[in-house]
Amino acid sequence: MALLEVDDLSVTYSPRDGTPVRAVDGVSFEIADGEFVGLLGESGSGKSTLGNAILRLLDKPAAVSGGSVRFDGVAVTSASEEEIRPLRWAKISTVFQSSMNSLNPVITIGAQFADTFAAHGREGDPATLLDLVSLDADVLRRYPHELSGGMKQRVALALALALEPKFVLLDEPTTGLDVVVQHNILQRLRELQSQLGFAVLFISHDLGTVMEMADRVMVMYAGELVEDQPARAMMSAQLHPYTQGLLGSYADPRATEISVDYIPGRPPDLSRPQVGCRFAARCPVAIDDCSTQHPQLLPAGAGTARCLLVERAGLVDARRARSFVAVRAEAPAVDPVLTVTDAAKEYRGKRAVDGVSFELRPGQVTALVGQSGSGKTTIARLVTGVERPTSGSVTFTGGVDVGSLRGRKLRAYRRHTQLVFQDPFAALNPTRTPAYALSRPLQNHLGLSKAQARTRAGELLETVGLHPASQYLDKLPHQLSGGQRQRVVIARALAPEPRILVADEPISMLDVSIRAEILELLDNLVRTRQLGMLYITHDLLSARLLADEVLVLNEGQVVERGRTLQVIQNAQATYTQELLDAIPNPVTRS
Amino acid sequence: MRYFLRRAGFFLATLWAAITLNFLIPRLQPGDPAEAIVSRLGGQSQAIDPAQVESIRKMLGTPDGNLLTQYGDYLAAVARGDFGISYTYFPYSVTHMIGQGLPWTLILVGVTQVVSFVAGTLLGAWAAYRRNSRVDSVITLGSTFVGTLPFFWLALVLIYVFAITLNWFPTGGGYGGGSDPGWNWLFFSDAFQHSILPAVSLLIVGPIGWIIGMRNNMVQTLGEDYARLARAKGLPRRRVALTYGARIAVLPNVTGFAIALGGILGGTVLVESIFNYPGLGRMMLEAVSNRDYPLMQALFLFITVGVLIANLLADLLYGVLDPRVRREEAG
Amino acid sequence: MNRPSFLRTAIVALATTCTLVACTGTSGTNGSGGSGPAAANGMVNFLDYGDFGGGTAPQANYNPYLEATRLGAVDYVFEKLMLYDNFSCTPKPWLATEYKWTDPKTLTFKLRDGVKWNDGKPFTSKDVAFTFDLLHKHSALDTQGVWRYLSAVEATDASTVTLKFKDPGASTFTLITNVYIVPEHIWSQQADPVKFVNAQNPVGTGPMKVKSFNPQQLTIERNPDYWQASKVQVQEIRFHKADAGGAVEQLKLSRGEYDTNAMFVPDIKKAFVDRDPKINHYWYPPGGSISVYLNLTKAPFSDVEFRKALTTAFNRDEIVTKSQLGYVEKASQTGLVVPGQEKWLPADLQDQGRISYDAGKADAALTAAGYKKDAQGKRLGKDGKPLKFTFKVPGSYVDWVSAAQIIVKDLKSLGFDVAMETPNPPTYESDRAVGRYDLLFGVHGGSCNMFRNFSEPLGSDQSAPIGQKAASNFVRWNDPATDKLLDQLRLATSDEEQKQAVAGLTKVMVDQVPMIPLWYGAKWFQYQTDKAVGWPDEKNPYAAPTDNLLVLTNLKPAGS
Amino acid sequence: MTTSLPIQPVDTEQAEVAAVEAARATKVPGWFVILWRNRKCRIGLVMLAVFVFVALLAPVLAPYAPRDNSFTASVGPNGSNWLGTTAQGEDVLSQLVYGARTSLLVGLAAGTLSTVIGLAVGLTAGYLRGLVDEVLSFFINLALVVPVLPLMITLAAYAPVKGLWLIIFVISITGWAYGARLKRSQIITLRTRDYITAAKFAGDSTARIIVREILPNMTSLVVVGFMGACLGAIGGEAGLAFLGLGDPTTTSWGTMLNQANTGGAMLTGQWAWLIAPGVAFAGLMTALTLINFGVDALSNPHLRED
Repeated sequence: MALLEVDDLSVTYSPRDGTPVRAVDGVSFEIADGEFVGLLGESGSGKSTLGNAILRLLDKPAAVSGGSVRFDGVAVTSASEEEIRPLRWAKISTVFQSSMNSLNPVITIGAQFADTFAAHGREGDPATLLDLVSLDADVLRRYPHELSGGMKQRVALALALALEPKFVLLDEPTTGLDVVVQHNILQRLRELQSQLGFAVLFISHDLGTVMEMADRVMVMYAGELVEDQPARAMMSAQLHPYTQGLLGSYADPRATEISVDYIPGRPPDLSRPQVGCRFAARCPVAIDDCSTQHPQLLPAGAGTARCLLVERAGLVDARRARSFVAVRAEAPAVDPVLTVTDAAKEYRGKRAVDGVSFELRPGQVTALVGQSGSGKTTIARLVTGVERPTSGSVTFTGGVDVGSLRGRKLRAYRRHTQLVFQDPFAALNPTRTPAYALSRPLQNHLGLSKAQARTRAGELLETVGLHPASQYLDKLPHQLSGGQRQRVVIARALAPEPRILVADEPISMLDVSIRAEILELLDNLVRTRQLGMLYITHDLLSARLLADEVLVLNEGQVVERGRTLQVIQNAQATYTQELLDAIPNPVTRS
Repeated sequence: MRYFLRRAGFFLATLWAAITLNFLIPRLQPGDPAEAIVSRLGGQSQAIDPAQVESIRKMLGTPDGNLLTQYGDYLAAVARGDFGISYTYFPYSVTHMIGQGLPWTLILVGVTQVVSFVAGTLLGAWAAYRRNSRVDSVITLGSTFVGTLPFFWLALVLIYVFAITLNWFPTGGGYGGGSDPGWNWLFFSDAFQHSILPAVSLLIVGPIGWIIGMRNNMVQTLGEDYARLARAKGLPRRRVALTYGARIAVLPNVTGFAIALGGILGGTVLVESIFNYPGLGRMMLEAVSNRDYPLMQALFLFITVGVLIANLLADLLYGVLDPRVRREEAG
Repeated sequence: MNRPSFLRTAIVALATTCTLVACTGTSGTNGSGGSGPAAANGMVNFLDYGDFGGGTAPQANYNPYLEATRLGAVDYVFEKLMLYDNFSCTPKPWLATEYKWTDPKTLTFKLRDGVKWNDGKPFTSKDVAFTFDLLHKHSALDTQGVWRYLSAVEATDASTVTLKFKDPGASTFTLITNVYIVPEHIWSQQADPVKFVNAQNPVGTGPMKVKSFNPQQLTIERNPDYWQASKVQVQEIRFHKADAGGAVEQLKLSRGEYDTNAMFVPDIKKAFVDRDPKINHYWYPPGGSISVYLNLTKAPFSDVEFRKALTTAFNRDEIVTKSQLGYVEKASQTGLVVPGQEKWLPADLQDQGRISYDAGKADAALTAAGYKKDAQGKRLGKDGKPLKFTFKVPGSYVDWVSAAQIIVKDLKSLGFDVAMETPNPPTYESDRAVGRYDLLFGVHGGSCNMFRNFSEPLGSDQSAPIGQKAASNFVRWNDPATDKLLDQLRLATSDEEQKQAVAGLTKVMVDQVPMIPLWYGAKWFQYQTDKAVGWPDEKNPYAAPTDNLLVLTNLKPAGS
Repeated sequence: MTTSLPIQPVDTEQAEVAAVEAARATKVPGWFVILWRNRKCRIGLVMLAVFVFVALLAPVLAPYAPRDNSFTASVGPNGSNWLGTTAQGEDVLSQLVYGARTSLLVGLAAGTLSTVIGLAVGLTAGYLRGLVDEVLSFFINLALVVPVLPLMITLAAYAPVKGLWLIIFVISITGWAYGARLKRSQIITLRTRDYITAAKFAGDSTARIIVREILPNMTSLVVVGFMGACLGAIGGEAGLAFLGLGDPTTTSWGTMLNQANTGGAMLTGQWAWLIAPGVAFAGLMTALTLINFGVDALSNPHLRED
């Protein structure tokens, strides 16, 4: 008997005034004692719902609509709350996705340990537990808001281990943390797991991390498990085309020539009845049967897979179906469109940016790489004229001192400097259509009439790959997928025909499977339209893919700069090294 | 530190604004208090006797100097705690009169509001704890309906039913004429009996706001990750509801209480005037209608300062209850 | 805890309280027991009176000169030299047994023998002289303004007081006699008599003494040493705090919790009399005249023909029955309160000067005076423009508002474009005083002092230019002939002279219409006859209801 | 300085989206469609519609003019005066019907006025920040701590004219602060949104940004604020009128209660005169509160029924 047995589990959301959505559909799997299992899926794939069902934490309107969960012999789905309670935390604990909010804000960390022990009539030493996650015992006296995000997450982890559970469910435990911190915590987790021997279900959208951490990986797509294999086996041979696509989005940035895959399209709408393979619409190798026959999860390779082609042929190869190949020829020496010279910016006596110099050249991408707080965003504000440098200068082509621009001149300058934002959900006004969003810069900066602007907006949408444009012009943002929204954002940035594009983490909020697609689009636009682009990221891989030149920033200072490949292959600064190490790399892991 | 300086600054600025407003109101008014007193004495149907007006004008005295000197004098007097002599109760001082009304209001309002707050918060917490159950709907819908009843009308109906028709309780007043105010049992039981109807009318409507507020807050906190985690931790449901739901959800209610105090004190004007309750609210209404400026000014100031102090206390209490002492303005 | 059970518990708890402590509501102080215990000494044991003044939170204050804040007991504790029956306006000897004008400027009072202050000390002429001197020194206490006319007051001997006047003083007699006399041996000790509240056992000559006080109840008891103690057959009077009328007070009245009260009661017959017609009674004698004041400085109101035409334009009967609930009488155009003051009326006056409603007559008179109607029925001024004006009425005086609505309706039917404005009372009073109005209500007359009755609304010295505050001549009647008549009245030394002057003034009122009296304000008065009888009423109007001592000395136990 | 208010800026964008979407399908305002879908809210809307209907058609529905005092005074319910008459001989039912006009007018006018003031102050303070914000916030906080009813009483008692518009004015200038505060905090969260930055980069003016980008995302807050202000205004009018500070020439439920109280309704046992205005008032308030439930749920997803 396995520790955790999930059998044909379905979870349905039935909102009072809406169509029910089957978020988890007939999922079955087992986890054995001490096993470290990864659960991989994009947003909306049902992975967190599955986690909540296992923990029996589903809240209305979600409810288990079929199947069962057994943990350590207890039928979790049908037992009463009182029967479950002894199980909770003593045997099955969890770390939630958002560490920011999973600790009670009004009682001390110590008290949160204490009530955990008290609830189960146990005693324990919280200090030792904190020590496990490399935290000082004085944290116990502190309140959650006094801790950093990383510390909170460590506390949450220590808390999860407090009663020496047999099983820990980790739901995106490090999302939102800085890469280096993320990396450290996961390392620690892995060590603890092998040391203490608890079983783990690790839920994540980040395939790299999952592959690196887990013994076995399950892949979820549109509410179903589509593949379940030991990590090692999966690494060498992914069964499902979806998994192949996901894995393809990773590469070693140190390679001289790299390419990453993407999977165009978006997951199906689960509020409608599903026929055939749910991935068929996005599958590069789908055959006719795929859209009519619903595949079963059948043994294949070293595990199981849900694919007709695998079923029939044993293996498919969907890799490199769609990929973005970064070929960085030596960039031509052209005059810079913007020059930043020894710029510094102070806030309340603290230097956010210190002595930074770089140029933006037409048709080329300059990447700023660093963690949050490294000063990347401040530099973006200097470049866009939102802030004026404390010392040094930002000069636009023709000798315009960007820092001194105000009013109409600043507006005129902004025509040439446009932004692509990080969060495509926040970057578009939820009440305004793409047609409106795009027509504003066209009317303001280019002086087009309303009708002209609309035509032009359509052309721009086509340019960013939203085809046919008429389908998108009058939609509201929430009717678009994340990738589509980001395309609209890019189209809006292109509208006034700028010289400079500042892209602040434009792909970090997108699903892994489509990131490369957006990168490819940006790459194309920069080269064909001869834009000077400032690409801001924490992710060296994407910088490697897109940028000609890279500046690594740490605490406001440039610690390393140069041609992208050179910097990456030949990292000198320890900080760059750390960033490189933090990249989960399932491909190169041996 | 900065936070406290800001609070103190706001306190002083508001105080100053209230005092200045107080100073200006009577001076912007038409009419003469002496005439108002005489016409009130005689009623609307009696000719005003100019001689009487003159003598009362002399009795009340007129302020000296120009507006600025008067303002200075006023500020100085307020600083000394000298609010002058009431027109309505000449020659008794305003301070004396406030001393007369204060205990009544303090006890009636204090007790009913604390009870309302506690009861409302408990009921709201209960409704949230049993969300979407029958208890929840009874509490929410019931309080919605009761909350819409005009409070003064409710008081009238109470008088009509319990005092007039059933004759169970006195129709109004703070105590009967037969008992002498003092530390004796007869007086207390008499005063208690007189306070029942006003208290009930305050208690019927009083908890509503807290019920709704608490329920909504707690529904929200119970949906937060920390509450879910507490459930996952296997904490008993009640404990989750208390420490992780109610404990946090009650915080906005605490400050809400302080904010609401201004409105509550205002509401006592209504209840006290309906029940002829000898408190500050009725005195306020009387001072306003009699153009008893010294008394009115002092009461207005008194109530404002009371609300300000309550706010200050609530802030301090909030600091104790909520460790997330917000360092900067949260908006 | 759920609501229903909470409520139930509360009600049970309350009900219990009710049985433990006698419920005030039920323990009505009246019941039927009035005559029972009273019979012992042949007196009324106690009477329950209404409010005793002093605001909603009354404080002990028996300084008779602080009219705004003193408590109702002072009227029973302190006495005056003469008491006026304010209904028929006849003086009755009181602390003084007789008075004499030795010359037009000298008045002597012969004081009653054997009067004692209620602390046992004798009452002498020195107390009277002291009292007048006190008012002289502290003008804030001189509520009658007697020192406008007096030049000196002396105690000529132990029982005689002589008052000297600046001018012939007959017209001020009501003021002089209206001064409360206070004991020198108490009041001379006071550093500041203006702030003297006299809270502990106030010493006076009156029939009652203060027994106990709390803000809810003021009790006064019979003074056995009173100089006419035999006439006081009420052992105790209990005043009960009542706040500005209100439904609850009306209810208490209708339940018989008051032996007498003075308040407005809507539908008095149904609410009070019908509950027990044998013992429940009311009498609302008329007070001052409530008139339409016209701004005489403006056309067309400055035109006497216009004003005369308007006298028949208002439906006074409708006002009396509708807005005044039939409690009042319509007023005489003379400015006198009839029938109480009918002895002052000139003989040739029709219906004592009461004018009937006759819209047709008003219409004809207006047209005749040059105010024609145009084709649309709009009344035009002499300049041919439509007449348009406002009628102001204090918004919170509900009955006045309702009367104003009738007036506006009547005026509109005559073709005037009239709009009603409802400012608040202080604004109203201020607008009236400075002359910022077209039409509005004013109150005048009603006192026993004929000089006041006419000089205040009509004397040119009481007027002021528009924009400045007039003392009481708000219509701004400025007529030398009137002033002469007023002077004549002021300086008159004989009744006959006074009557002549008043007759002249009533003629001014009737012929020149400086204002248009509509109705007499009522003096509210309700009483019960189960415990005591002898209250003044329509059949026996021996005093106005407000003449407290006259009423008290007339009360006898019921059934005696 | 604003630490103490229990106001959490709720992200209403989600609601706005639903509203915009709903509007596109039906050509009625989106927020209305959303409200209509909520059951409680629908009941409230229907009730409100009844009151509006009665108010609009008052001259048709009322048997007599509200101030027609040609009836026997102070009688209980009977065949010709269904709810009896007042002490002045007016028909209670007719007054009740006309009273709906006053209450709705006050609610609408004072609600609108205080919403507008609150919106103007809140938006200015929140969008401009800095010194302007400090000053405006001070006034907001001041207006919040000043005891409202005493202030209203003072203002209403001492204003040179009496009348409905005075009451509306008094209620508005004493009741805008809470809404202003909510709006201020909402705009503070909205103004840093990326799409606002994008609008700036698209060359839009500040005014246009506030009106076209920010306001549409605040409609539900504005509607909530408006409903709250209406509730407060109607209650305030009734309270003031009850205290006798209203305009006795206008017929409102508050003045009816005041006149019933002073006119001896309890004394003569005219329960209908006393009860009817209160019940009508409670009905209107219930309608508005039910609608508010829907609006609240609209802007606070946690409160949605599920």
